[in-house]
Amino acid sequence: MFRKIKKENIVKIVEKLMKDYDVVAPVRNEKRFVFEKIKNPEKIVLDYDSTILPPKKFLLPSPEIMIRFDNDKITIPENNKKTIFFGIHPCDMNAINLLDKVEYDEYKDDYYIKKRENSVFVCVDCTKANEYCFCESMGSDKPEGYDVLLTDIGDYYFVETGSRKGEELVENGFFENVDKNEKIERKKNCKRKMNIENFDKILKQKFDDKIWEQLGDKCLGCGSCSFVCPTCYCYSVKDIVDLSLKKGERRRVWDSCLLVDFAKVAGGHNFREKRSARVKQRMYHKELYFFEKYNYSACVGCGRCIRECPVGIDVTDVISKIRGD
Amino acid sequence: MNIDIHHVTRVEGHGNLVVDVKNKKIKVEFQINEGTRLFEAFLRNRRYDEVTHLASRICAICSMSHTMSSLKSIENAMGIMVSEQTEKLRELAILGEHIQSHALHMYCLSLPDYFGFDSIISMSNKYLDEAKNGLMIKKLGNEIAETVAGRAVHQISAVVNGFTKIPSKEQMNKVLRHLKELRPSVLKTVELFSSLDYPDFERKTEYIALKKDDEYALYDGNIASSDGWNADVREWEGYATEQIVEYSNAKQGIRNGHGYMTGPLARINLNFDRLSGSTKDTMKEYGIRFPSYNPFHSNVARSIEVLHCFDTAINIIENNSFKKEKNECRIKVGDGYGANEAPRGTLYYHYKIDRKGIVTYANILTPTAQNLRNLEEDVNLFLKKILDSSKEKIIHNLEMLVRAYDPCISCSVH
Amino acid sequence: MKPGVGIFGFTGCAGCQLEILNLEDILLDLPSVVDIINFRMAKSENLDGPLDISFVEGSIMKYQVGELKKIRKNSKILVAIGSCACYGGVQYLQNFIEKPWKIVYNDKKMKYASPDTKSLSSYVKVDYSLPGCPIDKEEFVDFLKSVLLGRKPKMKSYPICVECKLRENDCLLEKGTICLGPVTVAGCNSKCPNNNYACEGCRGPVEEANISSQAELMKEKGIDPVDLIRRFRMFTSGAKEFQEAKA
Amino acid sequence: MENSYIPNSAVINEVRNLTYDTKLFKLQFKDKNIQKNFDYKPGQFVEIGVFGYGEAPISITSSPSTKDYFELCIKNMGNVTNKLHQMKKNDMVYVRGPYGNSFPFDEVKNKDILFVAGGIGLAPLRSLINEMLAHRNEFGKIQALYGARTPEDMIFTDELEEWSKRIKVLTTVDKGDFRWKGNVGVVGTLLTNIKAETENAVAFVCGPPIMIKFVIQDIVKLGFRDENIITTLERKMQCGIGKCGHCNIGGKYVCTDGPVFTYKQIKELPEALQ
Ligand SMILES: Cc1cc2nc3c(=O)[nH]c(=O)nc-3n(C[C@H](O)[C@H](O)[C@H](O)COP(=O)(O)OP(=O)(O)OC[C@H]3O[C@@H](n4cnc5c(N)ncnc54)[C@H](O)[C@@H]3O)c2cc1C
Ligand code: SF4
Ligand code: SF4
Ligand code: SF4
Repeated sequence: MFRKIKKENIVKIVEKLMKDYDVVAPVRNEKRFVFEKIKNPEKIVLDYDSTILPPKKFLLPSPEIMIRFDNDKITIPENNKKTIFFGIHPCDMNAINLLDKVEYDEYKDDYYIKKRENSVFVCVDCTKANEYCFCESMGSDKPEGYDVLLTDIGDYYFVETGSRKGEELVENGFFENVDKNEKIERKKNCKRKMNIENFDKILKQKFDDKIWEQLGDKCLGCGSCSFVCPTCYCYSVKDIVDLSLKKGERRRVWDSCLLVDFAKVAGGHNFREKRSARVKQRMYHKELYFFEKYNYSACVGCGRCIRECPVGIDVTDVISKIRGD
Repeated sequence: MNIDIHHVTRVEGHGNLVVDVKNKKIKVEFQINEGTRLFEAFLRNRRYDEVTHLASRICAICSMSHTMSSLKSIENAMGIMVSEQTEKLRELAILGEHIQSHALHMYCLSLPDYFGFDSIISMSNKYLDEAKNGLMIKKLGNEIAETVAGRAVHQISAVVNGFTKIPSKEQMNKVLRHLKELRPSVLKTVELFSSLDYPDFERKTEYIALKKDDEYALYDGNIASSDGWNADVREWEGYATEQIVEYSNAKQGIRNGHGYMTGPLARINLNFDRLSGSTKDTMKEYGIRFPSYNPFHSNVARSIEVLHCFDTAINIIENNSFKKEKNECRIKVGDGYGANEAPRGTLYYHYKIDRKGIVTYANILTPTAQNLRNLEEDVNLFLKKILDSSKEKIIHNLEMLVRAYDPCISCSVH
Repeated sequence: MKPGVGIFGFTGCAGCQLEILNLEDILLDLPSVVDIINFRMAKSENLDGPLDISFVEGSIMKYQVGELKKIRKNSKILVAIGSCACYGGVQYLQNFIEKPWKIVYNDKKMKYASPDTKSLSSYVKVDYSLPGCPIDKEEFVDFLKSVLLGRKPKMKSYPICVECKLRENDCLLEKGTICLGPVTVAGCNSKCPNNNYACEGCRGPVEEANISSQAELMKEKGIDPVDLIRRFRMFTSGAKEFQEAKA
Repeated sequence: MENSYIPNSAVINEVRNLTYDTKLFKLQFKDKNIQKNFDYKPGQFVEIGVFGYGEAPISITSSPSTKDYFELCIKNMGNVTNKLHQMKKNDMVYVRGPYGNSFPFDEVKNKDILFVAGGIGLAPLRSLINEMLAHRNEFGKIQALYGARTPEDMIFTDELEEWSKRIKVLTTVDKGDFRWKGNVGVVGTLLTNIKAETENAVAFVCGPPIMIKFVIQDIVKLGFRDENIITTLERKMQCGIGKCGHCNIGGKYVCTDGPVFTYKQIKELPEALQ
């Protein structure tokens, strides 16, 4: 279904949606952007470059309560609130599609799936690629799996629906009909590129390359790269009790393979003792292991890890170096 | 008779009260054996924008005051005039500190004496409401400090020429709501502390506090004395000196060879007519009159100050809105002086800053150090009065007198 | 049997003890799970021991060593609380100043004088350390619960940035300030960066702190090496890693 | 939809000390139906938890033919395991599973079987050994080698005794004491004491990472083919169901794709034998 909506009507439509949904959308935060549960729709900024944390902060929140326990009684926190993700970029939408692969695998992640299925995704095509993103190289500039897609066409957003949910959403007065054949051009605007041709084979050969030692010397072990990555999903579980020691909750929090303890087991053995092995693990998991398991690279080229790494470790640069480009 | 109260409890820090009575001659030493920290030495060679966070570590309970006096002294040296908003926020922060510190003292350190318990925890078995009230007031004091300056103990966001972060409207409104909700508990506090049975003891001394024409001076003012003089903060070192005594790691403040008192009692004695109108009304209602020359009445003064702080804080929040401001500043050579009223009395800073912004000299007069000599003089006289009691009772009474000063020993040994 | 707890203070600002008293919401419930046997700052009836857990604040002057050893002897578990106890604290800075005793006390010989201050572990075995200037009270409570449960308390092994990133603060390194978040152990919920103020490393170095990489980065950003070294010398200048930091 | 993270309560029926730091727990789900339908295969594990402490992956050591209970052999290593060690008969724990793949069973019928176990690694193999012994005539020659650090560290000594009546069992310790009269040396040294047919044979190797690494090398030298060397990998796990990411090696998750792997598979996995 195709429609269009006047830009000034965005605030009104969000106001309306807020009656039935939690609306999550990008807003300005100091100099950057973040996704936030909207209280004031005026604050929404749709022509943003990228948010600090990706939408996973709502779908896989940290911390997330998994179980509440009180002596022998267990309860599972219920949250059936419907959420609209309003204004997420194609890369982030594609990242959610990738998270689906993990969370809907052999075992289902009930918490994720409940939220996922209670969500509506209104994508907005990206107009402001920053200097870090390379989604075109990863093929994730083309949005998939959205319910509604907005594309900036001047005073209007061009509206495409991708699902039944999306169609229901645009069936109201704010959306205007469009010429059936009106076509829109998507601007290609990524400045950064990454050559992924044969990268699986190349990565396999470069497992013992000296570049990993160099990166290991540089990496601060801060995990920022994985926390901001829209497809990094690793977590740790923690039991928290109150002073009675009998009552409490089991929570999960984001973890990162860059952190010292990630692969350390009881007794002290660390399966990834060296920082170089940890830097390598993240890149390999993104670019190769995920591919081996699910046939997709786990990187959507959003560029957040590059932007956020304090010491400038840059996956596109690493790949081009090991390619010998 | 020999009395050695080793490590006085329910005060902050380490001090022994040693008293020697021979032929009616009494020798009193408040031996402060807190480890020496030498702040005035290591603050040297630090940059102007580092010293404040270091200086706040002189004392946790009144870290906010150290923050403010330090900042004011730097700004004074570098010729920086802060914005009105910054002044308001700082004042609010100081109010928060007074609320917190006074509540801590009154309920956790002092009240157990009057109710016959060893701590607020044991006291709460019988006086749960009072204990809870006290803790809630204290918590709100901390909340104000945290909201305005980032953390209750050792502030974060208060920096030279402003704040790195301004509290949001929602945060401020929350504080306001809590202030209003808790005000009745403060009235109860005034009622409680004005009705306690304080030891009957008076000694008139010199009272010193900041003074301002139009308001009850806490954040700012001139230095003024009950002896009638009034001086700019810059001149303070000419009025009072610090003496090194061999038995105490804290220096003692001296004026004309005698001790003087600073702190809540001194402030109220000097400035009670500048308390907020509603506070004065409450005093009238409960028949509370100042000046008083009984050091134990410091507790009454504290309770009144808490009420005054509540009303002033409400007033500040209701009448101001706060926005982001620039807080850059230019380095300038200079001598700077800063003072404010910490919960225990006037706190004074003096820095010299060189052209690179490096501190080359630091002198800090803390309230407790200033009070120590006066405290010894009080102990001396008080002891004469109670000399006939049992030793146990004497010890207990002397401890109560020490506590009435709410000494902050780490401040005194900085 | 409830475990017996002692809370002691040596040389410091009493901020860590105060943070315990700042647990207003649960302070009065604590006696239901522990016996507070010694807490001189808050209590007038105090026993030396025996103690299951002692929390010790402050750095140690020579004349305090005996007292500290006594506490150690009386305690099953001894926990250093705060950066003074863990690293010597801010007063450790006197070691970097020439003749500090002359500056402050005009070289006068005094009864309790001892111009020398060290961490607890310089004198006794420390079982656990809760760093921070001051400690984080939530972390303290977590620690206490762990001990009560018989769970081995786990110190965090990741840096402040982890907590900071989750709060989506604008990274202060980008603004060209010296933020020690990447090399400082987490546990305060990135309080300073949350306030738009760069981490001063008050909690001390994190496991595997990559100090040379951060120093390299600061150099690239045009930070004066002297400023960087000073930053490493704030509240945990007694920590080996920070002391050895070269610009 | 079932929430995969919600455990079922199980009661401790019996706790037996196997060594100073290892105990055998006999467990039974509180809900009889769950217990009845609790089907597992040797090699699989469960996540056992105690609220307030967390969960730990533990191999099921009983053999599937035991229907009304299951057994876990647990070494005291950290928080959860320590808490479990303090628990007694009738205490309640929380269990989810079974998880993971399993040892090949039907596939290795009629073959000679060599077991090599080190330390706690005997626990998962015990399930398989007992299952094979229950179907003894369907397998060829079975031999079991077991090594522990010291005599005090040996688990299931009574069963080793029992087994030795039916199959060849050799034991060794890294470090003996004055009472120990048996072999001394790492378990790999026992391989020189046995005669093993390697053509139609399968070796099962289970133990600490370092032991696995060396024993596999020895077994390869004996002539076993890579696909006939079967082992288990150990990695940190928080979920057991392929979500938390901790046990990732290459394109695999130890929890769902393993923990059982052939050496052939392992060779394809980077840093598997770390
Ligand atoms: C597939 C598999 C089967 C196992 N079977 C057994 C067995 O039969 N008997 C036995 O005694 N031990 C077994 N282990 C090891 C056992 O899981 C750990 O000793 C245990 O998790 C330690 O938990 P803890 O809470 O006591 O230790 P802590 O150090 O407190 O660990 C905290 C958490 O980290 C994770 N963790 C720590 N160490 C390990 C580890 N080695 N493996 C996986 N996760 C870990 C767990 O989630 C654990 O709860 C097995 C491990 C795996 C992966
Ligand atoms: S690996 Fe980096 S660029 Fe790729 S999706 Fe993750 S954060 Fe974005
Ligand atoms: S963001 Fe950079 S420094 Fe931090 S863990 Fe990732 S690679 Fe290392
Ligand atoms: S601001 Fe500091 S603590 Fe936060 S991410 Fe940046 S370096 Fe780390």
